[in-house]
Amino acid sequence: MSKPVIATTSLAGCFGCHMSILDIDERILQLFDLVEFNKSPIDDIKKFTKPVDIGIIEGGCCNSENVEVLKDFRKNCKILISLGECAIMGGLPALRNGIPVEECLHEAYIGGPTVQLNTKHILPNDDELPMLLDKVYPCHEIVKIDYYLPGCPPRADLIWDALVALITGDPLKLPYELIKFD
Amino acid sequence: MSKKITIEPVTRVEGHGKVTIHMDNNGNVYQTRLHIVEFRGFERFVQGRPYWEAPVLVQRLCGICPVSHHLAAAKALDVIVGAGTGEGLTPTGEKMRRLMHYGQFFQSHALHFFHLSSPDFLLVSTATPPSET
Amino acid sequence: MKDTVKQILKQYGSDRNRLMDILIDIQEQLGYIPKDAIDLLAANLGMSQVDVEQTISFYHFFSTKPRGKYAIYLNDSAVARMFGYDSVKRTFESEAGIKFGQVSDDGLIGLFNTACMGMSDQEPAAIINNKVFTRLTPYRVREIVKHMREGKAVEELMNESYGDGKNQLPSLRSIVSSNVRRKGMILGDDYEMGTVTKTRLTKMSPEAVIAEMKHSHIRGRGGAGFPTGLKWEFCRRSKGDKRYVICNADEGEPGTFKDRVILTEKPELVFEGMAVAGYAIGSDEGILYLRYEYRYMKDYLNEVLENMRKQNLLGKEIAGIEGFDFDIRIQYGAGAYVCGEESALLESLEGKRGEPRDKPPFPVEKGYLGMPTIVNNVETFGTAVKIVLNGGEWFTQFGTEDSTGTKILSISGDCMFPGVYEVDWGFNVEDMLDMVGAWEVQAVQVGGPSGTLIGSKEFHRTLGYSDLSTGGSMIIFGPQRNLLKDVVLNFMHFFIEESCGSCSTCRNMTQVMTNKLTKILNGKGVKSDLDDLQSWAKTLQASRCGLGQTAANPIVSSLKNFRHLYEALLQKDKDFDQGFDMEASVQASCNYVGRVPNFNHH
Amino acid sequence: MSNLAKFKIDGVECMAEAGKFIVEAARENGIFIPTLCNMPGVKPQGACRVCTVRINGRLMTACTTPIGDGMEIESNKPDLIDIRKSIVELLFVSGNHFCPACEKSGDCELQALGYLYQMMVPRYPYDFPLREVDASSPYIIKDQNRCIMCKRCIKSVKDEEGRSYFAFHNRGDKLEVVLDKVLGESMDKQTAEKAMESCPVGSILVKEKGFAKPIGTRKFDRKPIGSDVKL
Repeated sequence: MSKPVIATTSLAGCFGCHMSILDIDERILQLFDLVEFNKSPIDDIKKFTKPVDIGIIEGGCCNSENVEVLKDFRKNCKILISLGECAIMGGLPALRNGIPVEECLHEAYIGGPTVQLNTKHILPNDDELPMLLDKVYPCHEIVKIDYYLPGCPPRADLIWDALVALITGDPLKLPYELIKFD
Repeated sequence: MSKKITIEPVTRVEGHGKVTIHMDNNGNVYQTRLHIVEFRGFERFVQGRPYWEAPVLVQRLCGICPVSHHLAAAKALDVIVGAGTGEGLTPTGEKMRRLMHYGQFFQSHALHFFHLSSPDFLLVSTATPPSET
Repeated sequence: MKDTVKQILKQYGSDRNRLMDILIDIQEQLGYIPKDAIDLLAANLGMSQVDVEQTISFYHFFSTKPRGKYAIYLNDSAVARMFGYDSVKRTFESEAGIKFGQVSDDGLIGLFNTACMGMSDQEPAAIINNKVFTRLTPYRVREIVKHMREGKAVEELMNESYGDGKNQLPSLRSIVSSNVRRKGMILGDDYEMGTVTKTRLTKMSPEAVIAEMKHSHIRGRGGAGFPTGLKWEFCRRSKGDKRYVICNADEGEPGTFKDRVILTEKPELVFEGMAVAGYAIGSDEGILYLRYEYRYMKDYLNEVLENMRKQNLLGKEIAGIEGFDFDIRIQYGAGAYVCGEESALLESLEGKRGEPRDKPPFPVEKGYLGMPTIVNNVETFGTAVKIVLNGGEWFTQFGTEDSTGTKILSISGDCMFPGVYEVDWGFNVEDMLDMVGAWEVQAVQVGGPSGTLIGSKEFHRTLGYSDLSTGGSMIIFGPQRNLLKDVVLNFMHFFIEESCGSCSTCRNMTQVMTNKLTKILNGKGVKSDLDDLQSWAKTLQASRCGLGQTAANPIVSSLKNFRHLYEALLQKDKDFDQGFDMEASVQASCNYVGRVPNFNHH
Repeated sequence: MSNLAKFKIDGVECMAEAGKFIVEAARENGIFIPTLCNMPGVKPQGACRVCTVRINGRLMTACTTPIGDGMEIESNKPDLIDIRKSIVELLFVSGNHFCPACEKSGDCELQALGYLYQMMVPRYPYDFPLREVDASSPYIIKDQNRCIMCKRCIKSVKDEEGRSYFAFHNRGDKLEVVLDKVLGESMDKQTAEKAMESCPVGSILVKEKGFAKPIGTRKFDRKPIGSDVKL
């Protein structure tokens, strides 16, 4: 039976969850025996080259590109996992929710105390740029998500136990210390 | 009509990135762009939070260099609470900060070498063929 | 301002239990409750300022900002919206030049919405400076605002003739119609005030009175339906050096206005019923808790009480009965539906926020000021007089075995003759629709928003505590009504607005379920949404009071009886949609940077 | 000898002084019933509803219901556990509970119940309300984003004349807990500590003391809430 295919992406996350995936340290070699990586920032595959079994999403959706990548993952992956607080509840970026997005742009490019250089008040405006959403959306409010691994970042052992259980079908017994929201 | 090549996401690095190469009709590159476009609005939504929460908030600017942002915020707090006049910061405190920062360098370099670039050097066969990149 | 507040404080003996009366007087004399008044109250009542503001900010009619020389409260209930609320609202806004929720710059006019004010049979209705205006039309509104600009007093704005029945009395002078369409033992004219007091109480012991009440099997008419005789008996047996008789005239359930009519046409019957209860449980103090929307009855009701005192039916040694003293005062609410719940009412009576209490203890053990207290509905007290007059046995011949006696219904909505009908319990819905002239009926809301929405397949059912229970509200909806948008959504917003917020379930779940309902109504619904609504509603059963426990009824009962209306709105091709709208979401940031949204850029 | 009441919780025979509230009576018999708004020494509020149990088919809050002889109480039933989990999820989505940046994390009772019920994600959409952070008092911060309106601070933090430092404001979903400006500005250090102690979540924080306890040493880092309740 061919190895299950895994893909990962980081949307509006800080890449800390991917760092936590890599914190499984030497077990990454075991992981390469169990699974085959497809589209992911930690290898060179940039587009889905085959149907993927497990898609791991870090980060919520803060701009339009995040939404498109997330929908692309939903289309290509059988199972989607929300990894970390940002994917599950918007995380730290969601602290801007409720604040009009114009105020965030204004503070960063025009009104901020360290923005004297931007005399011509230039704002990021190019068709290639992703468009900022009105607020940060958790992934499961945009596409159907199958599993959730909380934490900021989720502990490496939690990711490891969950992945192995998912791949091998063994029952998942998560020790109390591993499920954390911080 | 100009032609464009998009490399997305930029891989084998820690963090997000996209490259677009813009060419004119006969294939000459007239502009190349590196896109790091993660605008979050920290400058605005940090306002109104208790100041001692700043280090814990801003360390989540980046998952690879959280310590750097944490220390930057800590130094800003030094000024606020008056510990920032050099001798105000105890030697141990200063050494703790350096140790934390070295820890991050060490972790980041090890990670980049062993996880991200070693496949090219050690397991050449498994490195993905250029056609798929 | 300071001396006004000081004078009011003195009038109520700086007693923090009378904070409601104190705040009402300040609001009426100054038009609002200024910050300095709050400071003064806090200092004199031994409370912190936020503690005073805690009560002020709970009630709809209290305001810490001026609400205009003419404060206009327009009823935005489901029934009002069926009979022209929108055009009346637009006219008010265009004439006054402001939006609802605002006060005009010159301070002349303030426009505010308010929940059902007990005028469902003559909508659209509004309260202006405590005077009620019914059957409003855009033309009438233009007249009213014109006269306001001419500085006319509120009474002069009423150029219609007074309403029917007792509404024409000089002390009432109200244009409200009583619309009594069908009389029975309560609304009938065959009773002469004082008969029971003089000829029955003088000969019966308190225990005998309670025995008759128990023998009649009468149950509370307010909606909860607790056996009244038992309640009185428990209260009589509870230890306490003082006992209280409270008449619940909060009548906040939308579509209910029968208490308004009973208090207008038969107030002496209600007050005598309170005296009977006082005699039965051994109490010398009765309080009528009247909703502030009925403030226009103040002078009239005081006059009735004064008259009863003169005839020795209230006050000392009533009807010569040795040791039987009993008097009644009126305590006004200030706009909070939840205060219809008996323990929330007691909290409000003690000058606090209307937050229901945990039970036990029940009010019959520890009620007003911690003393044994009975809280009964207006209609229940009226009925008690007839039971004591003719005996419990006589009473059981009316109605059914488990729902004895008659019930006064307030029927409104799409029917020829909205109004108040006194019928025997056991009356079925079909006959009721025939009685009020309602043909082609799509649905009937029985018991207001906390009741159930039934369709034609259920019209055979009968009114009674074991079948269709109601406090009196029956709203009829014709085929042209959009049940989900005009009725269910309106009722859910009512619960969001009226929840006291002190328990986690009702404070949050009403909003969460309403958001889901709105998503479905906007065409973003999927099948799983209906299952979610069904399962989420269960959490509300853990709420502390009836409001929370029934807050999901509009959705749950319409899902049960009108599921096809929901299914017609669901998206056929999707099984997942949380309502995310990309175009709408990027609009704000694109506008700010001056960019036209584009979605196919890579 | 006060009269003892015999009762059952999920079929387990228990005994306690009649009239004692079920939560305390259960605790004395080694049975944990979760609470959030209950606080020793303060009249129970019945505000959070997390301690909901079933007695003769009726849902009641265990913190406000006194023990009666022969009472049959259901507590650990699937539907009751789901109601408690549902309430915890409701509280999470209707506030701004970003645990990673909150100094109460690890000691927070709401978070601890999230761990106990393995709440990986709430079933309700996030509301993300924007609420006020009041720093007007010299010694405390009142962060309304994290407030669960449990009334513990309202009921327990009083000045010497019995006046409340905290109080509700508005009603329904606009309900807030606010700090009195006058009393807040004259609040002393002990009252500030008492206020923070009374708050089960991270809504009342003593100023300039943030993140004192390192991760791993906090109350619920190693053991779930209620694990201290045993015979």
